[in-house]
Amino acid sequence: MSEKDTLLDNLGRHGISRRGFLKFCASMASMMALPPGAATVMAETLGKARRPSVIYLSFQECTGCLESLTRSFSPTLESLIFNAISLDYQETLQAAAGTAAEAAREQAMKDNYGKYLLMVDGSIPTRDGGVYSTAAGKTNLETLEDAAKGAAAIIAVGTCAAFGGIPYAKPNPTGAVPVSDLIHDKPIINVSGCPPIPAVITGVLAHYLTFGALPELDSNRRPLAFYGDTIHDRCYRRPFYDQGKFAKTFDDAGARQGWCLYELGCKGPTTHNACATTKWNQGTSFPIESGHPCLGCSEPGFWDAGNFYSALSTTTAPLGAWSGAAIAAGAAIGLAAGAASRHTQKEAKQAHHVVTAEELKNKEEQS
Amino acid sequence: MSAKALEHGINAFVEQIDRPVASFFNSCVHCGMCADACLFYTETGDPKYTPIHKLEPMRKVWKQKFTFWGKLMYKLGLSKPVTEAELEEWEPLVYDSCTLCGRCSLVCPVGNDITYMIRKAREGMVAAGHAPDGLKGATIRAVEIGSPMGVTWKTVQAQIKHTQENTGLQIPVDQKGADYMVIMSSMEIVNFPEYLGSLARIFKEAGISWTICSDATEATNSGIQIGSSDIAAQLVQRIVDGAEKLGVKYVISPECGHAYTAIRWEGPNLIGRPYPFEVIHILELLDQLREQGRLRTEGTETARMSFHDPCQLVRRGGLVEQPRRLLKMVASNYVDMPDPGIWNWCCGGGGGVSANDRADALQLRVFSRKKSQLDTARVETLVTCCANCRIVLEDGLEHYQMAIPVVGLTETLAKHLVTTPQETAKTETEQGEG
Amino acid sequence: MTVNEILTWVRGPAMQFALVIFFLGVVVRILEMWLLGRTPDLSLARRSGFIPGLRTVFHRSIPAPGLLQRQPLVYLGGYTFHLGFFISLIFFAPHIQLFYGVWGIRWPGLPAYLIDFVAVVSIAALVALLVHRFVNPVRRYLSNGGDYLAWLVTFLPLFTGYLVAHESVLPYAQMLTLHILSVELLLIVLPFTKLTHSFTLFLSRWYNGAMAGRKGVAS
Amino acid sequence: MSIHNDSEFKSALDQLPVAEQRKLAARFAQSVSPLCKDSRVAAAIEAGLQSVTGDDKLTPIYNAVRGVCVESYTECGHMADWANQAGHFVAEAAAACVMPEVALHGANPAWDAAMRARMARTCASIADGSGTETSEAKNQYHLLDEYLNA
Repeated sequence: MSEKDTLLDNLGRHGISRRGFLKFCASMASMMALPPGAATVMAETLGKARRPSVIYLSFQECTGCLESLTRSFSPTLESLIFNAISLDYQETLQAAAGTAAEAAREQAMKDNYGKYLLMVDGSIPTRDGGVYSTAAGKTNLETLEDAAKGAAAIIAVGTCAAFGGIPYAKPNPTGAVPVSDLIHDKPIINVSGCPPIPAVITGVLAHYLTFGALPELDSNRRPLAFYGDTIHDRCYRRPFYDQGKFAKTFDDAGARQGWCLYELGCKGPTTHNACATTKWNQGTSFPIESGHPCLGCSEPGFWDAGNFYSALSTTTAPLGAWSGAAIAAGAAIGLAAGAASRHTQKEAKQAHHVVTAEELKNKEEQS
Repeated sequence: MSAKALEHGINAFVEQIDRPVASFFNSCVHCGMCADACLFYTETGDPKYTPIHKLEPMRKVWKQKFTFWGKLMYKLGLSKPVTEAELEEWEPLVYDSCTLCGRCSLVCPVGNDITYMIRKAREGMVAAGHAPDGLKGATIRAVEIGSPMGVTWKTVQAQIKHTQENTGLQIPVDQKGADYMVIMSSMEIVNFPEYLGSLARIFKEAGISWTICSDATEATNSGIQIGSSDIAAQLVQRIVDGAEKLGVKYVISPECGHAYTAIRWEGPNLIGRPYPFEVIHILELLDQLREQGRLRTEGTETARMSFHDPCQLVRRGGLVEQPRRLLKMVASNYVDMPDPGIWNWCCGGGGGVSANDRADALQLRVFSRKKSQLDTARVETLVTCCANCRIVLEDGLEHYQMAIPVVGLTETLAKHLVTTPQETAKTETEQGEG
Repeated sequence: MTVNEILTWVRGPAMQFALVIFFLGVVVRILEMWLLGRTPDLSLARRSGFIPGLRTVFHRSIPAPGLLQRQPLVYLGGYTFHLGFFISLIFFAPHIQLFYGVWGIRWPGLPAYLIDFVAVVSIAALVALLVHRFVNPVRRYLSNGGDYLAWLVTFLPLFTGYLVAHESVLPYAQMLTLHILSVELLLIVLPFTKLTHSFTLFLSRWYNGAMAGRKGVAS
Repeated sequence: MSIHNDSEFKSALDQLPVAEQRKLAARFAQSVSPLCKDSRVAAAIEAGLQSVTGDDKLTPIYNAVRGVCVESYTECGHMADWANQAGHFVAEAAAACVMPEVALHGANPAWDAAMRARMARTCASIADGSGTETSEAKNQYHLLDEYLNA
C-alpha cells in the first residue's frame, strides 16, 4: 500500500464496497452523535484521506490496550482504519528493532513535524528522573517530551496513559503520571478503559481525519460521544435496580435471573463508558451481560476506589480500627473532662455559700 | 446586688448540676411541648413562660462549665458568663410563673424532668439574692419564728384548746412513744383549724396512738420553695429532732403539698441521712384505716363533688388513688374534672407563688384553666387536700365569680365519721387489728 | 481531582474522619455527662425506680393526653421523619450493603419505590416542621442557630439521598458524593448539637421514669 | 330543754328547718360581729336576722360576703394577723347565714356559722395575747336554748 492511496482505495482492495463504507460512516456518525449530514461529510473526507503519520509510544503498560485494538476482532472496518494510517512507530508491531526502529521514529517525527498524531499507551514514571522505564537508553519521560513537541495532538490510549492506571495506583512506587500531567501545550484526548473499546479509538481517529479536530470532550478529556453516559444509564439490567432486585452472590437466584449487580460491587453508576451500547467482541456482550459487575475501569483512580466486589454505598477504607482508636481517644479525653468536671464540682462545693435568714433579711431591706 | 452575690449564684448552679441535669439539657430538642403542658403558657400565650426556657441561666452555666464545646467557646471568649441582668430577668420566670407543678416533666418527649431542674435553679437564684420578697419574708419567719405565717407554739396551744373544747377530745402533746406524730401547716392553724379537730375525731375512732410535738408543729418548708437547701435542711431537722425525741414510728404529713415533698422526699437528702421513722401522708394513713375498716363513714354529700389533685401530693408525691377512694366514701355524686389525677392542672399558687405578692395578678389570670375544668365538669363542691390549693382556689373562684365551696378532704371525711361509744370503738379496733 | 476520585475520598478517608469525630465526640459527651455523677436518694422509695424508668423509656414515645390534639404537627411530623429517617437508613438495600461491609451482617431490604415514598414523606415532614418552627410562637422563641443546624444536617442526607436515587439534579456520582458528605456532616455535627438527644434521650427518660416511679407515679 | 354539749347542740340544730337554721346562724354570727368591721358582713348578718329568703335576694348578699372571706384569708406564707383572721371567720359565719339554696346541698347554716364564730373567738383571743378562755360554745348553747324556748 502506498502513501498516495486513499482510504477508500485501500478498503476496496480488501473487498469493502463504497456502500459498506458509507454504512460504516453512518454508524460512526450516529455513535458519536454527530449532526445529520455528518455521515456524508465523513464518508467523503475519510474516503479521500491520506494516510496520516501516527507514532504510537508504549510506556508503563501491559499491551492489553494494543491487544484490544488489534486482536479483538478481524478483519473489520475498524481494524482497517488502522491500515489507513501510517503507523510509523510501534515497538510491538513494527518489524524493525533496535537502532533502526529508533531511526524510523526520528525520521517520521522530522518528516511530519507538527502534523503527526501521537498515541500514548501506558503511564510515565517520574520518580528518580524516570529511570523506572527506559527504551533505547532514553527514559519514557524524555521520549514523550521529545515526541510531543512535533505532535498535532496526543491520544492517550487506555486508563494508564489517560489517568495513570495501575502504575499510578497507591503506593505508586515509580511516581507514574498520566500524559496530561506532563504535556500542557498540546491537545490531549483520553480514550480511557482497561482496555478501551476499539470502536472508540476508531471513532476518534475518524473524527480527527474527517474534521481535522478532536471531538467534543468531557471534563476528563474523554470524547463525550462515548463517555457521556454512565454504564448504569444504558445498562439493560437497570430496571432491576429501579425495582430493588439485586443479585446477592454470583450464583444465587437473582444472579441467574439477571438482576442488578449493584450489591456485588458494580461501578456502573459512576462509570462513564460505552460498554453497555457498543459492547465488546463485535457487539457480543459486555461484562455486566456476562454476569460480572463493572469495575469502573474507564474512571480515574479506579484501582484505588475500594474493593471491586463491594457496593458503591460501602466505604473504601477500613473503619473498625479507626473507630476503635477514636473510641479509645474519646474515652481518654472524656475521662480527663470528667475529672475536670469533678474538680469544678468539688471547688463549687468548697465555695458553697450558705444562704441564711439573716442574709435574706438584708437583701429584702435593700430591694 | 453585688458581684459577690452573682458569684454565689453561679457557684450554686454549678453545685446543682448533676448527671440527670446534664442528660436533660443534652436531650432537649426545643420541641416546645412543655409550653403546652404549662398553664402559665396555655393561659397567657406568652412563649417566655415555656418551662425549659426558665432554665436558660442554669443551662448556660452547664454548657460553659461542663461541656466540651461550651468550655471551648467560653475559654475563647465566644460565650459570655451569666450576668446579673439575666438573673434579674429570669427571677419572675423561675419564681412567679412556675409552681413546680411537674406537668411539663410528664409530657416532655425526651423525658426531661424540668421541674427537678427548676427546683435546682432556685438554689442559684436565691444564692444570688434573686428571690421574691414575699418568699424571703416567709423564709425569714420560718427560720426565726418557726412558721412562715408567724404561728408560735402559743398560737398552736390556743387552737388545741379550741379544738379540745369543740370536740371534747384530748389532744395529746409531747407523748413519748406515741406511734404517730402530727405536724401541721401554718395554714391549718390559721385558716383551717377544723383539720386538727377532724384528725382528733378520726384517730379517736380508729384507736390511733398519736401526739403533737411542741418543738415541731410546723410542716411547711419555705426553704424548699425559695430554693435554699441550707434553710430547708434546718427546717426539716426540727421535725426530725422532734420525732426522734418522742421516738415516734411515723410522722404524719398534713394536707399540704410542698410540706410532703419537703419532709417525705427531700428531707433525708437535705439532712444527709435516712430517718429512723417513716413519713406518711394523712391521706395515705386514712386510706390504710379505710382498708382496715377503722375509718367508717355514714351518709353522703349530695352535691356534685370533684377532687382537685394537689400537684405535690399526686403528680410529684405518688398519692394518686388514695384521695379518690376516700372521697368516694362520702360523695355520692362524684365527678372527675378533665385531666384528673397526675394530669391535673395546678391551682396556680403552688411552689411559693401564693407567698409571692408580685405574682398575684398572674396567678389569678392562669386560674382560667381551673375555671374551664370546673365548668366542664359542672362541679358544685370542690374537695382538695392542700391548704394552699384551697385558698388559691377560693381566691380564683371569687375572682371569676364562681360560687363553688372548697373543702378539705380530711374534714369532709370527719363530717361523716361514724362515732361510736368509746367501749365499742375499742373492741372494734382490737378486732380490726387481730 | 475528578468526581470519582472525590467520591472515593468521600467514601474512604472522609468517612474515616467523620466516624473518628463522631465516636470521639459521642464518647467524650457521654463520659463528661456520666462522670458528673449523682448523689443517691436517701428518701424511702415506695418501690424501685428501675422498672418504672424502663417503662418511661418506651412509654414516653406516646403523646401525653391532649397534646396530640394541641400539637398534631409536631407529633405527627416528628414521628414521620424519625421513622422515615430510620427506615430509609436501615432498609435501603445500598445502606444494608454498607452495614454488611462494616459488620458483616445483613438483612432484607425494602423495595426502592417504598424507600422512595418513605423518603418523600419524611422530607415533607421535615419541611413542615421547619415551617412550623418559624410560625409557632413557642418554637420560634426557643429556636437558635443550633436548632436550624440540626434540622439542616438531618434534612440533607434524606434530601440528597432521594436525589441520588433519581439523578434528576446531578449525575449519580456527584449526587452520591454529596449524599455521603451530608451523612459525614451529620456524623461530625451530631455529638456537639442537640442531636445528642439520640443517645441521651434514653437516660433522660429513664431518670424521669425512675424518679417518678420511686415515688409511686407512672410518668 | 337545755343544751350541754355539741352533739345535743348539733342534733337540735339539725331538727330545725333551714329558715330557722339561717336565723340562728345569724345570731351566732352576730355574737362575734364586733370582731369584724366590714359593712358587707354586717349586711349579711342583718339579712339572716330578717329571714331574707329566695336565691335572687340571697345571692348578691352572699357573693358580697364571700368577697370579704376571700380577701381576708391569710395567704400561704404571709404573716398571720390574728385580729384580721378573727374578722375572716366572722365573715365566714356571716356567709353561712346567706348561703343560697342551690349551694346548700344539705348543709346546716347554723352549725357552720357556729363553728366559724368559735374560730373567730379563738383568733381574737390569740390576737389579744390571752389565747386562753373562750366561752363561745357555751354562749351558743345558751342562744339556742333561748331560741327554742322562746
